[in-house]
Amino acid sequence: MDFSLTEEQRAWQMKAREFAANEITPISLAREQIADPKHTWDWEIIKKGSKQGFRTLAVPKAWGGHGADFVSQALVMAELSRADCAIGKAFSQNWKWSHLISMVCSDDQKKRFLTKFLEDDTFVMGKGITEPNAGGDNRLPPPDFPKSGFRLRAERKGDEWILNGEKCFIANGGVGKLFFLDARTDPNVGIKNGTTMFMVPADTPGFRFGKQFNKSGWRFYMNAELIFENARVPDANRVGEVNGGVKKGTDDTTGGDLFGDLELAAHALGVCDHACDAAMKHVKTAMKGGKTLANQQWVQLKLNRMYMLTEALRSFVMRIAWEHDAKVHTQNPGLAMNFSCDTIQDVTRLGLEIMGSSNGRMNASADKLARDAIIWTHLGGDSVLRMRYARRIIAASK
Amino acid sequence: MDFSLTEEQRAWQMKAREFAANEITPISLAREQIADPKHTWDWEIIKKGSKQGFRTLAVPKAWGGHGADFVSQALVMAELSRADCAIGKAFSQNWKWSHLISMVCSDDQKKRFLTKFLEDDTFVMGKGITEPNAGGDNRLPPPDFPKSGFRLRAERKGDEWILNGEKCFIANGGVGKLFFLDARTDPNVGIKNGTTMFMVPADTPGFRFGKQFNKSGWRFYMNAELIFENARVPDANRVGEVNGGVKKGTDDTTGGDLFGDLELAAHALGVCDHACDAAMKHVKTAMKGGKTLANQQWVQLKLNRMYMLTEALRSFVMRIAWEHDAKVHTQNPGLAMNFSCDTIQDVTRLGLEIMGSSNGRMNASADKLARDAIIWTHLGGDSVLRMRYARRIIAASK
Amino acid sequence: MFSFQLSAEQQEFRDAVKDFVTNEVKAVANHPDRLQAEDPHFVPAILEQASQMGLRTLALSEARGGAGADHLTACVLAEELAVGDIGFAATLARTSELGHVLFDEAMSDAQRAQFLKSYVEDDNYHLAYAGSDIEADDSGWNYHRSEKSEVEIPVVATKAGNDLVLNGTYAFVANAPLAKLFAVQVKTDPKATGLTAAVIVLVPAGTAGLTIKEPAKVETDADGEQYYRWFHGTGGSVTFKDVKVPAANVLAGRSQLFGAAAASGRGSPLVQALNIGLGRAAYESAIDYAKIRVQGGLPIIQHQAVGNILAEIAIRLETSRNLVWKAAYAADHAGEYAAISELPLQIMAKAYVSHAVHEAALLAAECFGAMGVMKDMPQPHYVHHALVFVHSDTSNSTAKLRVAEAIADFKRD
Amino acid sequence: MFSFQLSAEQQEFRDAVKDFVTNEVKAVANHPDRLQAEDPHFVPAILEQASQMGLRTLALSEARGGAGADHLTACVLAEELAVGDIGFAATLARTSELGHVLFDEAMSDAQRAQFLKSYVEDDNYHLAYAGSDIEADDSGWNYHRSEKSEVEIPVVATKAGNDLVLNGTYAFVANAPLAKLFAVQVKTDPKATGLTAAVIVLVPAGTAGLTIKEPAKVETDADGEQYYRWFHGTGGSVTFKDVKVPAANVLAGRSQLFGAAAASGRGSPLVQALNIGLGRAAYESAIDYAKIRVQGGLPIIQHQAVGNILAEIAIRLETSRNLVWKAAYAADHAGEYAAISELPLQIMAKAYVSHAVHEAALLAAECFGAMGVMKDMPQPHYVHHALVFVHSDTSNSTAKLRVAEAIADFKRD
Repeated sequence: MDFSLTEEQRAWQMKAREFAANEITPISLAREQIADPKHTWDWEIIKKGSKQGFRTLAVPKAWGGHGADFVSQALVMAELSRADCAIGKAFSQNWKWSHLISMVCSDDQKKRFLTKFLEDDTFVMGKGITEPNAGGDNRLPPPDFPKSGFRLRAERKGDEWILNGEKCFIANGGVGKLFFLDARTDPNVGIKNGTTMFMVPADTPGFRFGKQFNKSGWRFYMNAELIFENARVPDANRVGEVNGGVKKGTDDTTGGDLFGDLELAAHALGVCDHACDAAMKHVKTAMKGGKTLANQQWVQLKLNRMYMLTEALRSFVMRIAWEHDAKVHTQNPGLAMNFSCDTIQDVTRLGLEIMGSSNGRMNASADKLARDAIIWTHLGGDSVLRMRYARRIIAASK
Repeated sequence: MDFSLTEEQRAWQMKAREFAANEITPISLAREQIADPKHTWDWEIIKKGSKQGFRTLAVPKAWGGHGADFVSQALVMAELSRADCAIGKAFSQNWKWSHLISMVCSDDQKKRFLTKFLEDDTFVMGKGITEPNAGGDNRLPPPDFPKSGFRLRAERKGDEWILNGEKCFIANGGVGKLFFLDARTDPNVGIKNGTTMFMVPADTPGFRFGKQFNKSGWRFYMNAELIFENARVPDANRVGEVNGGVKKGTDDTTGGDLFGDLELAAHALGVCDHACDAAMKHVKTAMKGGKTLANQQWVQLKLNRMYMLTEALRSFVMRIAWEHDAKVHTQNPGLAMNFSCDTIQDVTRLGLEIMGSSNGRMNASADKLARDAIIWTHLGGDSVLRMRYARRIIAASK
Repeated sequence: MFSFQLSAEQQEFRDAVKDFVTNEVKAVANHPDRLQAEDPHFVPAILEQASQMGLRTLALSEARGGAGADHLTACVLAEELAVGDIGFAATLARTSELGHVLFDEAMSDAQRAQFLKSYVEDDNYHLAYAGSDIEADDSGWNYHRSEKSEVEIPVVATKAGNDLVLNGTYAFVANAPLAKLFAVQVKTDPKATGLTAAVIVLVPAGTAGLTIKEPAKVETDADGEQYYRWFHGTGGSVTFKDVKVPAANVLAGRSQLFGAAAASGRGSPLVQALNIGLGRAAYESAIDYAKIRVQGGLPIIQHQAVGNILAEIAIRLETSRNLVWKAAYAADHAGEYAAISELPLQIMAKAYVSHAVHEAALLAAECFGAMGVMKDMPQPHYVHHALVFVHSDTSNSTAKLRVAEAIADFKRD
Repeated sequence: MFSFQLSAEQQEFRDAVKDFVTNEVKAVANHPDRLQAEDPHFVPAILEQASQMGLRTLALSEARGGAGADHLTACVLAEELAVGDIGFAATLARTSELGHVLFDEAMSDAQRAQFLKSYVEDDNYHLAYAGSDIEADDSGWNYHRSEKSEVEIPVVATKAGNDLVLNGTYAFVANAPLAKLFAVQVKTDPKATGLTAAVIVLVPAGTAGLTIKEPAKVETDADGEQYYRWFHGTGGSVTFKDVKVPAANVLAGRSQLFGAAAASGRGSPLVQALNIGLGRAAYESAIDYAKIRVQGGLPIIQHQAVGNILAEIAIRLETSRNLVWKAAYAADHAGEYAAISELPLQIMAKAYVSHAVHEAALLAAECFGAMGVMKDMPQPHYVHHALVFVHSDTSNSTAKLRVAEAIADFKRD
């Protein structure tokens, strides 16, 4: 049992903390206040962060990346998100697909895509799974209705695959240069057995971005529809086997799903830290009833709860980061993600409560954190995800 | 960052797990069903556990004990409490005072008391602080009322101290052979500056046990009044300086208070594990609406929450155990204790919900766990304790 | 015309009960010996006094010698009684409720002629129902599916001339040790399932072959698991060994006693009214203690942390009572139910109140520190009894699913 | 006599408003452009229609040309209006509430003669109050201590012959951009503190020197922190630069407009009635969506997980409404308050309802998955507006402490 950090882990943490304070914090509120969802994104901060290594953090050293371990990744996510979780997420979203490329792609694919990815500070990636009529069914495929789930169709034609259909709510949609797409290559069976994954560059003929979604939180972070109208994807961009796209069982070896758990939990930790920082600053200066808020018992009780939950989450996050590095496979990452959802809601709400009631105004940062937090309720803690982990735990119990 | 256990830690864990399953579980419900609170205690299990080392776990190797580190201690507490937390607490209560002796007592005192403690399988210890009119005031001394707090009086007479007064709700009261007592040696100042600590063997003239409390939970674990009527304690049993008994500030170096935080959190973890085990067993066999409970969505959601909170608590407990071993001083142990209080309430309540409604009957174990859990609300999570840690965090923040 | 004011008569009756509880019941209920022993029984003297105040026959129509209280009045008074002692109040409520259903609704004139006089005149005459209140006790569990689970009736009645001969056992029947008359749900065909062949028959206490046994502290099941019996007031197993009763004791046209209203979730929320009384007992004791307990140089009620707890409890009790009163009022005006609510208020009250009062009892206990878990004090008993309410009737979770079915307009076939 | 039934007249009015909301308001409120822009304003046409239904002058006495609605009726209708749109409903509620207080209670005959006709006849005549409703806005914060914080009045009025000359700024006044008449709390002595030297003066919109400014999206304070302005409906800063009004426009004998009832926590819970309407909008949209959204081969309303959410919301709204109606009824019958409740129901409603509706809005949004955070849908707006209610008036935490003071019988000097 050892909670201390290695020098390398500590170095990444410090580097991220500095970047967050000096570069992200100053622009965070300004970006979120832009009304048009197409214009909240800022390529300058992406480029700056990319030069510091935050875009390519997870690419293995063998392929020219930083090869940071999961503990370092968790630390960096928490630090970036302590300044702005939507900006932090714009960086870490790329790590997920770096993991995927390095774990399951062919050397040819690695060469073609990782090289470009490493060279270009504006190369960001995303993955499309959700569709207008398929969200929960992708996460917890219903055994009684085997054909439900996403419908994006890929049909082979010579050396190419022809894609038709639509994905929605796709991260980095609108700015990404490469997308991973889950498509049905056998529409007669369920998604578990009839899916193939493809790498689709943004300039693929027949592929375009649709609506840019206007989110209430995470406003920096792009989210759009992806539309495929006879989009032509070379077979060389197929990932893994035909109809082998969605891994069976609980051991997701793509790095995608598992990391997604850690990712949401670590970003939530950063948000909670941010909320604690802001609340602490406020209670030490704001006066009510002739004393600082820090001297009000009810404020102390709420502050205790904010710090208590945040430290519980930090403990859980660091443990699952270690589990990833140690290749320990449990349901803990999923549970930690669910926990991060509950925690981020509570902590940001308590932040609002402590900072509220100043003459009908709300601290802009506390307001933003609460809106950012709500994203977790469907990404990290909806009932489908909770039932999924419960079922796995039930199945694994003797 | 490393969550793996050393061989020694793992060995203690396994030994405790075996003892819990083979010795504690079979007697747990039987002991708790004894109506008379004087008779729930069982010397046999204490002796058996003592021979395994569970009573003397924390005595340093230099003094002939096992010298187990805090991580091992946390593991053993969780394992014992997974079978019965009141029995587990009866063992770990002694570790607290072993820490105290080994850290602050003189060599003469160590020789006299540790030797007896190691030799005698029925030698258990406790500490008296609380009095009928002094609970919260001891924990969070009010600055405006400096003289509040416990009133037990010790006056020097030659080589002896004469103690008069009463302590109540004292753990191991009625069975303990040695008690540590906080007494006022200067009644004209507050408890921070006017307190001296004494070691008082049970056979001290003028010292007797009063009422044995009849608790709704933790029924195995003894709790009584301690009454002092001109009790004579030799000055050689004084611990530390006169009027130096309650340490100033947050760095409690006695091992008492700090360990108490870890202790409650680790025992709560065992209770939560117990509740999860019982609920899992139940949902896999009990049928409702034509299917097992495990197939009911609402049951899955509750089960997810039980496991999620339990794993969050485990992460937090193991982290603070490591912090103790690494001598890192933060408010995390206090926060973990508060968190364990909330968690144990939620998890045991969810256990009741899952196991409830079987024709007006309640699984005896689920019922016991919920009653045991309520103890935490004043020991680990009352508002005084929560405000104490909040104030320390506020004071420490820049 | 909307009004939140009880009638003068209701207020007077409530005040009288409040005085009785304060002056008579509490001293007996909170006697140290009783608290230590956790004896669920109540001394007969207090039950007799309550009977003399009209509380045992509260719901029986005035024409038949009762007080003719409607559901709302019964709920208002049940809360007051439960402030004194939950078991005592539950016993009275059970007898009163059964008194109305049996004597005003279910019995024939001949049956009434046989039993009514004793019921009205004997202050120690209590009633018990051995049977299942609701057929579809698994509704909720069968959320949005039409499968119904069927009641299993454990007592078989066979004909022998003009008599019925009863054999079998009900594992637990509320009020059984005190009851002088039992209404027993039996099946006349041993092979019948559900309510087919179910009838209800009146069996006076003392009938040969009828045995009442108070529950063991611990029951061990076939799976080796131990169980505690959870109930309020008094109760026990009722065993029929060749019990002979006249066939004339069958309640005509009844296969169950409370079925319809309870199944629809639109019946009286009497049980939750009792529960609010329990919550009030916890609340009032916490206020009293917080005013006298001094820490930090001030009575703890002056600490924000304690004030906040008391406000949290007050809000829970207030919202609970409003819901129960509304449900009771709606049950009293079943014909206009739709104008009052679209949802099953009784079942909503179960889901909300039992949760709220359990939280209230825990919060109240917290004000007492370590004292809150010691059996010297009623606090741990309040917490236990509140938990029993969470798990009586139907579980809170399945109650919510029954509400959800109503929201979705789902009708079980 | 206790009754949970609204009068036929109340029910009819409610049904008419419900139809109006369904047929007219919702299409405008949930228009995609409006949702994306998060524009808090509402198109005048709908306000005019509402006025023609009598909703703008709802609380004004019948004798003076209004509908003479009592607090309960106002709450019932405010809920229905808020189902359509919260800002729209808040605007109407504010004007109606002020209409009653100003024209029925505060004005002299001469003042009424000057302003009443326009108020009653002009469908676009709205009212605003620039002032502090409650003097002791820090009660709760000063739990169990007698120190009062004093209102700071930012506008000074100096005498000039028969006129008053007003100077100063109110940073935010609800309804200001729409108001044709302002009631303004001013102090006649620049050095006065609290309510000493406070008077209320009527200022018609358009008076020279009066400037209304809509709030900036972001305000930056001296400490460099940024703030968002949180409100429902419309509002803005009101600046007086040498504004001259006749001294005859002073409301005789008034230093504040709502003081007493609000300070005691026993006034009308109108704000929370609006909030329940917001919760209903979220709830009804979630039910509609859950019936059509298919996952796992079934409409999601048939999943226990979703059914449970809907039941949780239904219970919160039910308990909230009961509390608000009771508080409104008690405010309507202030003379008999003690028989209805010992506690400040308005402040309890604030503490309970704002929390319950916020939870309800979050739960409802959860049913929509990712759609629940997209501004294509009203869900994120519901969540935001619910949060505004949590933090409007007084904070929930201090509200609870005010309840606790009532529980402890603490009286502030």
